[in-house]
Amino acid sequence: MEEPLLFEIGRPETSGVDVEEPEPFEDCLGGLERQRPIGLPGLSEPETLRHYVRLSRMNYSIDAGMYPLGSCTMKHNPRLNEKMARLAGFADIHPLQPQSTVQGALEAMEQLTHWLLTLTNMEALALSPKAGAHGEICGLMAIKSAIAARGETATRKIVLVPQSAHGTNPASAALLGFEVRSVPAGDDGIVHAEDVASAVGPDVAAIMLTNPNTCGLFERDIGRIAKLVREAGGYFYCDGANLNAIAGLARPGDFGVDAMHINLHKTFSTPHGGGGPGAGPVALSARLAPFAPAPVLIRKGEKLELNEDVEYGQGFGRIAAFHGQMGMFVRALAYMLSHGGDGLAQASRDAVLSANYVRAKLRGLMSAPYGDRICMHEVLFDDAWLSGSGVTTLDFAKAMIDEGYHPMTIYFPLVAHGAMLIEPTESESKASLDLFIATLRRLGEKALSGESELFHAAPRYAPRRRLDETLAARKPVLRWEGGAT
Amino acid sequence: MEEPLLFEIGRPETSGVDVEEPEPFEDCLGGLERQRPIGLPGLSEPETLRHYVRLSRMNYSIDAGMYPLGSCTMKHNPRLNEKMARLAGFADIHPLQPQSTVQGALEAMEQLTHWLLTLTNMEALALSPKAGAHGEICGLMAIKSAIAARGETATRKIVLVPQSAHGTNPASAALLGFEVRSVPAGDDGIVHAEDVASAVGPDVAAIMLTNPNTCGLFERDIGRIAKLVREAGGYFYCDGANLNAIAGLARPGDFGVDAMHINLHKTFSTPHGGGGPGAGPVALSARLAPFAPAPVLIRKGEKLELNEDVEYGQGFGRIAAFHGQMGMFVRALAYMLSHGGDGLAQASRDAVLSANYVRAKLRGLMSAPYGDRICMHEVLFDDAWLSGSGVTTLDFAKAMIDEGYHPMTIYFPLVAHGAMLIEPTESESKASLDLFIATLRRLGEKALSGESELFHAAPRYAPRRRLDETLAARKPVLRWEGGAT
Amino acid sequence: MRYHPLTDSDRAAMLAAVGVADVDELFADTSAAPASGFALPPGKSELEVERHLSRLAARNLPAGQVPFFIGAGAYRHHVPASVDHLIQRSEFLTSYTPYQPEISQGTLQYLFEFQTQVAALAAMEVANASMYDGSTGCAEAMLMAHRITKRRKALLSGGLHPHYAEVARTVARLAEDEVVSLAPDIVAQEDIVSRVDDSISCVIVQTPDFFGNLRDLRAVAETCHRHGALLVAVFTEAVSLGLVTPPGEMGADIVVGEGQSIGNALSFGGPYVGLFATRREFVRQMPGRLCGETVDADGRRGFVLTLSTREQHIRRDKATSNICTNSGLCALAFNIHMTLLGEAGLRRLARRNHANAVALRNMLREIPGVEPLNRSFFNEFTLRVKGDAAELVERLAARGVLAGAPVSRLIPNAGLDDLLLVASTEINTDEDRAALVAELKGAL
Amino acid sequence: MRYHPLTDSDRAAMLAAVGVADVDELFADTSAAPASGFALPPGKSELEVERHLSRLAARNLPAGQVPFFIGAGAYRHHVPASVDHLIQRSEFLTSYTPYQPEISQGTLQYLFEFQTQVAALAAMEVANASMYDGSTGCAEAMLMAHRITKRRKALLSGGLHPHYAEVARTVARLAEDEVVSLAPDIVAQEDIVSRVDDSISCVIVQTPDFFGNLRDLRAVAETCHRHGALLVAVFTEAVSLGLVTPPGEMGADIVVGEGQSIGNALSFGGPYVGLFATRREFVRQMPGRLCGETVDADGRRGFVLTLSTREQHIRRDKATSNICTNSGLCALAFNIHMTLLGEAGLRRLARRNHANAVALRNMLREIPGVEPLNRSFFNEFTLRVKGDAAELVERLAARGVLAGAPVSRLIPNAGLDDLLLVASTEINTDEDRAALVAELKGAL
Repeated sequence: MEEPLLFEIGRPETSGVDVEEPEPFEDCLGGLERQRPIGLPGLSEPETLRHYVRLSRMNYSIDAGMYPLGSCTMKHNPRLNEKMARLAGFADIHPLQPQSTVQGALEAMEQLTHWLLTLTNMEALALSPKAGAHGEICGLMAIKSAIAARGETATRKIVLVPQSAHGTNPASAALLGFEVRSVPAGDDGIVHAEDVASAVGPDVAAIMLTNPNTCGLFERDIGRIAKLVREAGGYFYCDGANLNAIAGLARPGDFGVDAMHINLHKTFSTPHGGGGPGAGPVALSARLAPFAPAPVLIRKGEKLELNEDVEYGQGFGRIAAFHGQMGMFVRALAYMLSHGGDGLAQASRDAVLSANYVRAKLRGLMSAPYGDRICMHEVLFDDAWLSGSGVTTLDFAKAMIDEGYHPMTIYFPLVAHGAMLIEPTESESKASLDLFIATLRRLGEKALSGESELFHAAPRYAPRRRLDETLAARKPVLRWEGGAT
Repeated sequence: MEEPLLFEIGRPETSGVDVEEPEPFEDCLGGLERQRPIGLPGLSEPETLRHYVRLSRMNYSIDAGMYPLGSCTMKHNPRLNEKMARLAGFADIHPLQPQSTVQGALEAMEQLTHWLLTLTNMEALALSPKAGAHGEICGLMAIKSAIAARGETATRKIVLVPQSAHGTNPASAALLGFEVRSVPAGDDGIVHAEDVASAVGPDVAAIMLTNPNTCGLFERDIGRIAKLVREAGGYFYCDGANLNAIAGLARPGDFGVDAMHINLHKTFSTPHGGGGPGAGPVALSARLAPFAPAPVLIRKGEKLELNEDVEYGQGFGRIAAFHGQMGMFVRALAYMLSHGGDGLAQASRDAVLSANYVRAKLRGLMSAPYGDRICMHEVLFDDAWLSGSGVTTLDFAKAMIDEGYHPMTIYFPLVAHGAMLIEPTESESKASLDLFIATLRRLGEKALSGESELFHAAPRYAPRRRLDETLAARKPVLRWEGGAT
Repeated sequence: MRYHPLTDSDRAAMLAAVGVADVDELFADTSAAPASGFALPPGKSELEVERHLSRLAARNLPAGQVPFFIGAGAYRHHVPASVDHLIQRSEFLTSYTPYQPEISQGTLQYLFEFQTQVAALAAMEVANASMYDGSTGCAEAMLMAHRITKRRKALLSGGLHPHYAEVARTVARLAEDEVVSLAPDIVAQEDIVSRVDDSISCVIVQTPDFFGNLRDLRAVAETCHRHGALLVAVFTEAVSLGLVTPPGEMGADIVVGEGQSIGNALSFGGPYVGLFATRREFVRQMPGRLCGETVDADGRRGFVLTLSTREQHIRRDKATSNICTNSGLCALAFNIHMTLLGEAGLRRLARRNHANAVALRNMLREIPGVEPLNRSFFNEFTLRVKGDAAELVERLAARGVLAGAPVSRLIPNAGLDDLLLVASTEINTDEDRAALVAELKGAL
Repeated sequence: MRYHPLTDSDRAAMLAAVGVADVDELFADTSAAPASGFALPPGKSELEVERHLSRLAARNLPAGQVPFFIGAGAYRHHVPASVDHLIQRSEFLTSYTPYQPEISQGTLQYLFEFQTQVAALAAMEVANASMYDGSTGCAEAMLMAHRITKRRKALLSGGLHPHYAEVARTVARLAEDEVVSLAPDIVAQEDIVSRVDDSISCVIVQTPDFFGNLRDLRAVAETCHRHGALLVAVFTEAVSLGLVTPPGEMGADIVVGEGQSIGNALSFGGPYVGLFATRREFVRQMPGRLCGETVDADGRRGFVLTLSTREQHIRRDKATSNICTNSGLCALAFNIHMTLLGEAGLRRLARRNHANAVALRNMLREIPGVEPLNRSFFNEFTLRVKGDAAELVERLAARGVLAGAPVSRLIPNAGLDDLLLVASTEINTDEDRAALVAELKGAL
């Protein structure tokens, strides 16, 4: 499968858009007219369609196959959501229209807020974060603002982060000038209250925990940990990446969470889109609610008002232009309305059941770092079972491609050696799970029976064979340079 | 690439649609309630998406590659047309709503009519035919009605059809009880007035000609032929399948045509959709206009009226429920508005230029039944050049699949031995044409250099290898029978 | 022009390769009138076309904007968003008829699934890959019966959709065949049985019929078979088959119907999709495309168009019909929507339709001046109203309710001006019903 | 539930395989509150969800329904239908971040094309694979300048979009960096040059600026470079780059902007797509994803995400930023629309925008009580109006015209209540302009 770059097939004079050339007129450019060629070849419409349709066919997608990516949660993306987000009343309104002309949009935001706060049992929702990592920053900013309000900016500098955390957690903390202090997990894969107790103190601003954690285990001590941190004057940031395991069944607010971002795509099915756009609204506890960023949605009787003033109350300011990812809000709301409370609970149950089913069926073949214990929505294996086979986790992953699967998440979390993290989600049928399990068993047996060559050569049936990532990084070619290659 | 039948993966209790079960109520079925299982397994929505996305990936399409199907005209299908046809004001109106509530729809029909009559220089348009072949029937019905009105039903029984005609022509004539009399073509591939002169007579109801004809040649004698037939009291039916070669440049009405169906997908880009739906409105001359079928669109000042009475005027009745393929009309109208008169002419010119370019570039390799002469929108080759190579037209076509192309039309028209009919359309770029030409030359040289095995084994890189059509016809399996294969 | 990839320099290079100086030389044979002879406007940008057509669309009243109760052969159901998404996949939308099966298995497999679904719905042995619509399918069924029985006289029930009857009559008249049409049969009381004799090729009966009545076809089937005639059973509302006894269980020989109501929009009457099923013994007399199972050179299951020796491109004037188009994309929409529904969903949907219609009938019969006539129905029934039904419908439209189809629009000049057909599907809410009742009271 | 494939019998079989009697046993660790604790409504059918959300949507006034002149950082352009069609292809819509490049070449190649297009537009050497939006990209550019210069004080022009300035200030305050903001600069008269010294990490200037003025950045670039500071150039209207001198030709070190106006809908403010370009020498300090060219094991060209050692999943707390999402699908929409436009189309589109804005300005300046302030502009300019601009806009909205953005909505309490930003793109017709003029006259 080959498709040239558009720069190799386009012509500067070709356009797939008809725009009428204006009549001559006196310009108002103040002498700042662009003079040199831009370097943007165009394609006619039929060529454009073909170019992108052909490119698309080089992609794997949920719609075409299972995507067992642990912690990334690739679930079904209903097309109803796409249709709703495209209603002119949502897609064709400007963020700065008079608020009297967008009351329905504000009401949709209010309803989304109601659902998310009910599911989390928390106090306030910051709508503007553009993605999960942006939500983390937002939550930590609220925490930092609360600490500043208490006059403890200079003394509370530490953020506790477990070793199994996603890299965004320490990165976000560092960005705000916090120091990261690592907290170990026990042999059972979870953080123990005792270890937190010995790490916590008056210098601790917050703890960042993911729950269920990235090993697919529920942090059983979460209530005690929250208490420890709060009693020490710190805040509890919960990474909501794995909310999809417990949505409708357990409420983070009940565990003492102060701030949690919610990746709408993981729990509420907004499409991943090859890497975005995301949306990461942040739920805040009563302790942090006053520090929510601008804008703030306020109901005044029949009327909804978006207060955009960065000086409003104790709000910590603005973290993005306008009011958040409206298009994603509509999709997530459509998903929640479709499920209802019970449906969301059922989705969580099915996700967890499916992960445990995969775990039970792969038992005896693959090795697990924390033994054979009940998992939540994802199941973690390591590469101990492959030792001596000459097959690495990467090799195994690439061989899955030749079987028609996207690999599971590999080498994450870092706490498991050669990690393989499988999340089937609630969107797979039992037949699909059984085929996946059978395929993994068959591949696994091949790996153990010495057929390592097959794995080293994989993938062979993909649009590309293994790509040289070292070359790409050593001599970065980041744009088309006119025929160079 | 494998995808099970839905019957192999579905379950009778599964549904991808949520419908609320009604409260108990007293039914009005008069005892005619369905008792036995229907046999319709269902899939959840995620399974459904995956099933059909995977099926789709086994299909070739214009969007993914060139489709050089002579006489089938696979051209670019603009997405604007799809969007317009889906406007609620067109897609969500009922054919029997009060006419006062659908004036915009009637106006769209009126505009379509105006464009088609201007392009053909004819008198009236019958909108209801559902496809080209249906339009043929409609046109012949108008002719038969006109003959009946003259009291010549019993004596005018013959329809003249050239040997190169598409099979629908004789089939349509036969359906209405006409006898088909074949007219030969000359060595130059076209029908000569002299041959028509010797076939025409008082027993002839009509001649059916395709122009440009299915050999890709313009019937030069068309004016004289029309005159001969008309003077003998017959009618001239012109198959509009190839209108796309001359739209905007020449008007069939000027050649003396009495009736012509217009395949909207061939000239006006409505999508082929894997075999329909089509639309085949019929343009009628002043001689036939009074016999147009119901319904008839009538403007009364500001108001448009659809007269649905089958007894209206001399109209010959009704040929389909309701008023025609509205969804296709909107698409075709969007295409015409986008092009304008000049744009349509340019499309015709580009289509003809592209076909002649392919012809010129394949000259010397492939043989042409009527010599190397200028063609219209498609170019006809035969298999004389392959004789002795052990490669048939079918083999050659299948080998094109392995090169990433849909084959050209093969074994049609029947007048050329092992015919290969190539129609590039105006939608291909020069680079695309050049690649196609180079591929055909390379394949052709392989065929001539004795690599016949490659051709016999083709296709090898398609979702299936050659399929056993004889088996399918000998023991027809036309539905899933529960695990039988 | 945004759709044309060739640039002027491309064109010049190509003309040179062809060996002509000007593109007009290629058109020498046509003696073409100059393009300036066409009084047509210049091309428009996409934005302008959108504006133009949106203005036209805005002059229509979409069904979804008002309480809506029109049926009479086309039904408004809710179609899941995924159906329209999937049929717009490039690989479905822009592919050709699957004559090259190796690269058309997507289309062929869905046609095979469609055939199986249609046959199951109708409770028949085989179905084809779809017809243009129900009305043309009905006429083709008549012609097929002529071929099988070698007789040329069809008997049409007075409960057949008037358009279907008109199409059959038109085709028969011009093909010089004969048709006997029974009078409009409002409450399914006609005596068909006594009209059947050995000259009849087929009887064509609809259930639910045009007036909404459900019909037990067993007696007429038995009579037909005794006289060597075929029973052609017609339906215009495919959803009904989720709840009512299918024609195949009542002895029908050919079952033909409109498939629009599953997967397809109203679209002012088209494109729709005709469903066509019959007994296996008649398959070689069946019109339209057929998809069949076979194996490829490696022995893998695959699908092909088959029995094409019936078709015009092989048989020419000896073909079973002149049809060379099916309603592929509409058939796909039907196939996908039916797959989403599944047996359980279809049955629930059908019950919901019937429940809504019964609830509506019960409300309407309380209104003075309105008399429901049906003893049985699925989701549509006939009312006798005070005054002219067509005028009533116009008045109600002005009040923002699309109340139904006046029978006189389809059967004019027959003294049926006081009859109104009212349909109710799952789309109707309590508010819709209340609005119809209120406005009807006000308008009568 | 229509999205759940598991049936109850599937669930039972799976529980048995897992070895637990009830699914609740799997949740033992959570001590979960029972589901009944959630006061949330039951699920809705697709039809019901459509009705619910359509009702909300109907309470908004879509831009396309009225004469529309709002910009101020988000612009309404016509997006070809094929753009939205293509981004909805399953393979683009439902694919993951391309960490497995062998089966993600579609995404990777379009990102590479996108990077090339953005770099060309900005006239810079390299661009990344997109940011969340322009405003967050702007803050990231400031942080990047801090890393490069090892200074922590940014100087913001008074012509920078107020939201962008607020985001930068918020980030800086909480990261304990410093920001100096110049006063609102309505007609581009501020003296930036004299404010630059050796403590400044970067100067952030927008052109066309928030008030619509075009700015020549050469002097400020030269000054920045003399003091070891970087020039960050911002734009919020990408279409302008088809007509005006690009920042890269005026000495900018980082160019960041909003890409919404090419390919993307207004969507009430999001999702949008941030464009981010810089010099090659700074690439390892650049935030966000990067796609690079390489070869596969067979030597064929292919693309991968590269330089990820900058990123959080490798570097954790040493990462260049915490970003792990780009705006993939919006970047694709930008990429496709830009491909359709091509150089010729983009230039024509930009000229058309400028022509429409000039025509509008010329009409507006004839109205008493309205004073256009700009000496230069692209498709947006500032008016001084009689009275309060926000109230005027409300009055005009009530008259069916969305007339622009009042400056006070973005810069409150600054005595700028009489300023109105008016934008005009290719969507505006003569009728739109006439309506604005007429209603403005009436409302003043």
